[in-house]
Amino acid sequence: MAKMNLLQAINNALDIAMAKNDKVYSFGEDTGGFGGVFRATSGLTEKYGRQRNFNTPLVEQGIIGFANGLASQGSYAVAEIQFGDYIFPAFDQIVNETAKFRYRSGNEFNVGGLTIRTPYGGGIAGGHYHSQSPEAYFAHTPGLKIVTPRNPYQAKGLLLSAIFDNNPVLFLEPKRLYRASTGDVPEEEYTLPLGKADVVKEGKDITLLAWGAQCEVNEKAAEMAEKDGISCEIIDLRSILPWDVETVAKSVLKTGRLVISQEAPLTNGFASEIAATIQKECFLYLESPIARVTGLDVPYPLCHEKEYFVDHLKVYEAIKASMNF
Amino acid sequence: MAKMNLLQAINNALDIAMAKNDKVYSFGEDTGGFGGVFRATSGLTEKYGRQRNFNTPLVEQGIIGFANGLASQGSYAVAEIQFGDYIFPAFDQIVNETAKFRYRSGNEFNVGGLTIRTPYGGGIAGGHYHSQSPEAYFAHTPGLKIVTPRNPYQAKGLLLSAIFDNNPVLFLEPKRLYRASTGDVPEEEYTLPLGKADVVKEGKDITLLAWGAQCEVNEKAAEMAEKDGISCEIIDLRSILPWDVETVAKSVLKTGRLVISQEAPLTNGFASEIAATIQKECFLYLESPIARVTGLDVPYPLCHEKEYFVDHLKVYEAIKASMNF
Amino acid sequence: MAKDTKHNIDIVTEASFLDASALTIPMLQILKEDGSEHKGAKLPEFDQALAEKMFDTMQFIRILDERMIAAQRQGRISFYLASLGEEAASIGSAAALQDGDMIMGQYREQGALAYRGFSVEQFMNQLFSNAKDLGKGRQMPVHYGCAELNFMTISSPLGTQIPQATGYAFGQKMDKSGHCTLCYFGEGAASEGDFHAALNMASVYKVPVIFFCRNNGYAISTPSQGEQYGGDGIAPRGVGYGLKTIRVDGNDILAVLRATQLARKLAVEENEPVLIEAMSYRMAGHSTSDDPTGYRSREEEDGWRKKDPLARMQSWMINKGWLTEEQAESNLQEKKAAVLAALKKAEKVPAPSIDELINDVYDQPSEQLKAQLDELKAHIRKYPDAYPKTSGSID
Amino acid sequence: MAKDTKHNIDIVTEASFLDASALTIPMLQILKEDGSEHKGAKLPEFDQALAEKMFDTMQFIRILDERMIAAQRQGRISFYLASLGEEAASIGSAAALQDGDMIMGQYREQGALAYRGFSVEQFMNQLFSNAKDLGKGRQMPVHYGCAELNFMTISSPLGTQIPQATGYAFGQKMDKSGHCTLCYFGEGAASEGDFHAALNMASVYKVPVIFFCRNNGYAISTPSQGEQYGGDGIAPRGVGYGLKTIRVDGNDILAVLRATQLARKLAVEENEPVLIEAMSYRMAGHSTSDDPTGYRSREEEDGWRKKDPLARMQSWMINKGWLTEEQAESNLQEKKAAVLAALKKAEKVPAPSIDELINDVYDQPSEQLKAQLDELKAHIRKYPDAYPKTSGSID
Ligand SMILES: Cc1ncc(C[n+]2csc(CCOP(=O)(O)OP(=O)(O)O)c2C)c(N)n1
Ligand SMILES: Cc1ncc(C[n+]2csc(CCOP(=O)(O)OP(=O)(O)O)c2C)c(N)n1
Ligand SMILES: [Mg+2]
Ligand SMILES: [Mg+2]
Repeated sequence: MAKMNLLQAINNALDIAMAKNDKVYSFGEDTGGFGGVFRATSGLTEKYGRQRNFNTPLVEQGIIGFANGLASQGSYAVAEIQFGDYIFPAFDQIVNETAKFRYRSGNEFNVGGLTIRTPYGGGIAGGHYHSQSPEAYFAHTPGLKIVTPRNPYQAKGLLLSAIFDNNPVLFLEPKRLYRASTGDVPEEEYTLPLGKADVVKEGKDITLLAWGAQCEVNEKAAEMAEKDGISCEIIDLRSILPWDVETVAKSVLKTGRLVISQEAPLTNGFASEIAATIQKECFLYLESPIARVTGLDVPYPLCHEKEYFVDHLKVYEAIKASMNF
Repeated sequence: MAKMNLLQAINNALDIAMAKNDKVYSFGEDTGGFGGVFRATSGLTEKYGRQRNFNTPLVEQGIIGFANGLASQGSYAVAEIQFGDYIFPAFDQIVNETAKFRYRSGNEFNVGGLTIRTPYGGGIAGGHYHSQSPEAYFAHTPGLKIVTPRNPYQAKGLLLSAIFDNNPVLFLEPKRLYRASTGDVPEEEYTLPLGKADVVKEGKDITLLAWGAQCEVNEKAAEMAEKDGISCEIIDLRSILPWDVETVAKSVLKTGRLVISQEAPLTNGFASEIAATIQKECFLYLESPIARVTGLDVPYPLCHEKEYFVDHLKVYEAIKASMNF
Repeated sequence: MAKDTKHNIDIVTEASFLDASALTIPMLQILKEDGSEHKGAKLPEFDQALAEKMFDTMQFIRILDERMIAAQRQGRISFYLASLGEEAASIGSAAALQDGDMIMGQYREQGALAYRGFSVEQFMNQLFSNAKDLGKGRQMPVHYGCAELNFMTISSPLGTQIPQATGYAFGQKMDKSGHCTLCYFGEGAASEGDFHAALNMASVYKVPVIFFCRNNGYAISTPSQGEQYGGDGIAPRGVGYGLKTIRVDGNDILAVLRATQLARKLAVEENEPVLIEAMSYRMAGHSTSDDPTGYRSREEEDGWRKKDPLARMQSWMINKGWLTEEQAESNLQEKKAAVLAALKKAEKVPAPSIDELINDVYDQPSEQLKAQLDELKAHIRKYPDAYPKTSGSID
Repeated sequence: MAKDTKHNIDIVTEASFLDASALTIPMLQILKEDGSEHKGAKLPEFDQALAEKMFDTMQFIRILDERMIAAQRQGRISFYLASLGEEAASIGSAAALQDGDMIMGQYREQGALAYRGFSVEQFMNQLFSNAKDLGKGRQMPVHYGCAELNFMTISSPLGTQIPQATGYAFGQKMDKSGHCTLCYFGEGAASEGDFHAALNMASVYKVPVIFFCRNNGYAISTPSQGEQYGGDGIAPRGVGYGLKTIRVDGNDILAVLRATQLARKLAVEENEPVLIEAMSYRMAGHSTSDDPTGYRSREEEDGWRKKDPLARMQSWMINKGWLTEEQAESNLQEKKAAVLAALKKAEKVPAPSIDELINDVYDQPSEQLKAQLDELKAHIRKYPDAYPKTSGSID
């Protein structure tokens, strides 16, 4: 065991993957010698050479186009998009190409070796273009897997799974956690399952669901609620696509109540999918409406970030509203 | 009144808009003299010249980038994307630029004069890349309006509203209806409201909701259901963003049941947003789970299109399941 | 002239603007329009067998295109797209490759695929979306692909394969495979942002890729000169990116073969990415959905008919004594018969099983997908008449 | 040499590949590094007032950058981005325009904005995201914009403004406005697909746009030569698109002014789009979040310090007798004081009202947005201490 922050855990996972298989390549804007603007890839060039960890020209559609081609050739392509907000120029390559590569070819070709890493989310005074949580934009796309970790331990295990998974994975890194705190992380290789949610804490009155950095917010809200005598079950969704309907439904069948907290704006966010599915799966067991605590339907703001942000107070209020419905 | 098919209605709306205001420009791939691959812009070059209705080079990100710039200059830019499936290279220009143009500048600048027209949807043996229904990919984006008509009359009135609305509008044209049938359309200018759903038929037992070409499917299913004595209220959502929560909620408060039919795949489609919102708004009035009848979570297929397709039989079955819950 | 040491650039003190005329790129031609060789022209490497294979493939494609356009008119297939007039470009370039080289196409390169060995049955199975289609009937006609033949499955969105080719070639270089990737695209697709990304990245990474632009004068109805681009076509862009660049007569199979042979050497032996611009003309409509009389003149088309690459090669073959008119004709008839027979066979093969609807979305279908399929099957069982293609074969 | 009549291209019979060396583009320089004029160089149009305004703006920007980097270090603002070393490029080009011309920037062109008349207070209000910021505090520092000054609001996603400039210029042409659009971007941003789209479309439509590439050698840590591109920079691409193209010394304000004056004529009078590549160097870190010692050498930076555009212009001004060392120094002190005073004032201005959170998403807030805001306000009222910036001013 070592103490690592989330960035170190990611760097460590990349290191292990590259050591293990010399067809693993890491690249993106400034990810070469410099190690990326957040330094997630630092040290990799020194260890594996400029051919395996390198800079790309400044063109996201090219990065993913190149990565698709490289993965289809049989390599493990680990592409970094510098900020989640800048993934959109690559949207066509991801949604029309990556996601459909295997299906359209009848499995003659695939890009299973592709992993797209990108920092995402707010809380760093980044305004519109350094704060977005883009998961919902991709979640409507069969063929992709989408994963996000809530802490360093999860980050390493999920990233190692993602890199060697035989499907393309969009790996979203909650950047406000990058250096926020450290956690225990085994030094050796280990993996965590994709497509499975993680029940962080059991409880019986209400289910709190989130992914990525919002898990922490839910935990804080739950602490407040527990003081009021409300027993919260906390679930980290971990995989957004495919998502673990079973674990969530099982929990809600037990608690009868669900609060989903999401950084992104309300409308057509991923919380909507969860609510739509769970109202069906648990219809007769729901004791109150499923609550979505989300960003407002505005571009991510700068000076009102604190107000916009889904914090523990907002989740706590939603818990109370749900209990008192 | 004239008889027009949906294409003619669109062509007519463009004609009226261009005659009315000489700062209206129409452009896209092959939309110039040739009039576009579906001929939606035919005759416009003859009438308004090559400067006002013209071909673009083959680059969707450029089309929308150009259109954003032209709209910000104070023109009405009406850009065609040849197929909805090819809108994704322009995703960044739409989601990061169009949608945030006014907000990020504090209203110093805006692209309110922009309208993006694109044919979408399946039923034409087009496979993965000539069949997609991309509305949900955009519906998570504050700042955009999204509109789709169900028939020629709606098409003309909504498009005229879209072009002159002071916000950017994504106007989705259900291409399988283009020449499917004709309807009565006034020859003169008229507009229909954006952001308002249309109650196509009143009923009391169950609410059927759709947009675009699926409205027809719902009507057919309703006919079957009525024979079983089930009274269906049929709503055409018309505007996907912002959407008319009030009208839908009012209907469901009355009927207690909601079936949403959607061409696109299930997961994180726009039906999810509607279900998530309505389960909250109408929680105590719902007599059965809100049903989403949608495409499967696979890329739009070719040889199994019929099976994949959300037809009246599937909707009819969903109605019965909801009634018998 | 002074030099700036930082940038290693010449310094001038008088402003002058360059434009397209600063760089004019000539076109390589070996065969004249009448099929005779330019005197002194340096020929590609070839022997009679290679020439015959190229010619044979050209004839096959001519027939295939003709028959399938007819089949589409008869309603037997939903869509078709011919390469009429451009056979030399795809076949001459494919003939310069090794079988282990990867080919990525746009959609009008059936010639390259046939040259690689895709059988007439395989063509038909794809065109009829039947159970034997390697692509499992999931894509529209002409979206061929075959891993065994190193021919990447075609994708409709234009330009996307270009940066993919750069990435694929990067992997080939890292693997020290001794192979390259050849990527076809039209002059229309060269307007896409992906084109720019691909060529620039290839130049930076020095990978063994050959970008092969078929400049056939049109993108559907949009003429290239002045409406697709304002400069001198696509080749000068290669110079801008620092790629090895050449322009060839796309209707001259020997010029195409020669340029691509040299390009392959540059790519594989020196890791030099290459751009080839092949000047040609799309003799047919864009596809069976198109009618070119709406946007171009009969005279224009007639002018190009004189440059027909098949006729040109045929004259050359006959001059060489490697072919007679009669042989050419009887070969054509044989091919016609073979195409027709394969067509009839393929249209009788049933559709792929409904189970294929959820396969290959992921390496394994997810639980949700299995549930969705089960629900669909139950529905089909309830309404078998509504889904005649699959209800009979449902398990 | 034979000519192909269809394509109007020269025909060659021997294959030869071109590469970057086929087109070498020199760099216009008028002022040598020591500030003296090249003999015989053709000068731009200017008078003493214009020269003084340019110099004044350069000094202002130098001070503003210096002070705001310090302010960021002190934690008074969250972020800053300097244009150190590139002042001549943005100011010299802006000085060639008319006030009615539109400017679209990337983010390192504060010089152009200051030249247009953006006041030190306006800069500060944006940098402090306060209630007086024209952008209503919604974007990160340095994302300036001002409709009155025809300076489009900066957007972080790189390259997006380039095709927008083409579109804007199209509108100017149609309106017969007599104006053009000048669009700045870095050599890194020129790798984006949007760049390709923009220049190609401008060439097709012949619109009055000037594409101004600041080639400052780096995109954050990525060096331009060999890692951003493999060819000879950005200018040769302009030739490929058929644009009027010129390369200038970006640290020589007279060369920049001259080239942009001529470009503006081409744009406005002949609807010729122009590409200018200004060669320069980013003397500072990319932004306050960056530390360039990690990726480049001290020596490299020192070499460029000798080419400082401000020092160069200052020598020239002194030679001309339009300035003395003492004046230069006292001007600097004045500017320092003004910047400091404005900074202190701006940081006391409160944040924009919480109501602004939902304004301008649409022309009018939707019903849903109003409901969301009401809910948020109710929440803030409940926990006023948690939202101190706004709870005091909530209605
Ligand atoms: C991204 C995208 N946009 C638009 C289309 C529609 N489309 C199909 S083919 C075509 C023209 C292509 O022209 P070109 O690249 O010159 O190839 P050619 O057909 O001439 O061989 C267009 C616009 C598409 N398939 N993909
Ligand atoms: C689409 C996009 N990708 C990545 C970034 C992150 N980013 C901000 S500035 C920058 C480097 C830009 O370099 P260049 O265009 O040369 O301009 P310079 O900073 O040198 O002035 C990068 C990668 C971004 N803002 N937008
Ligand atoms: Mg073409
Ligand atoms: Mg730069």
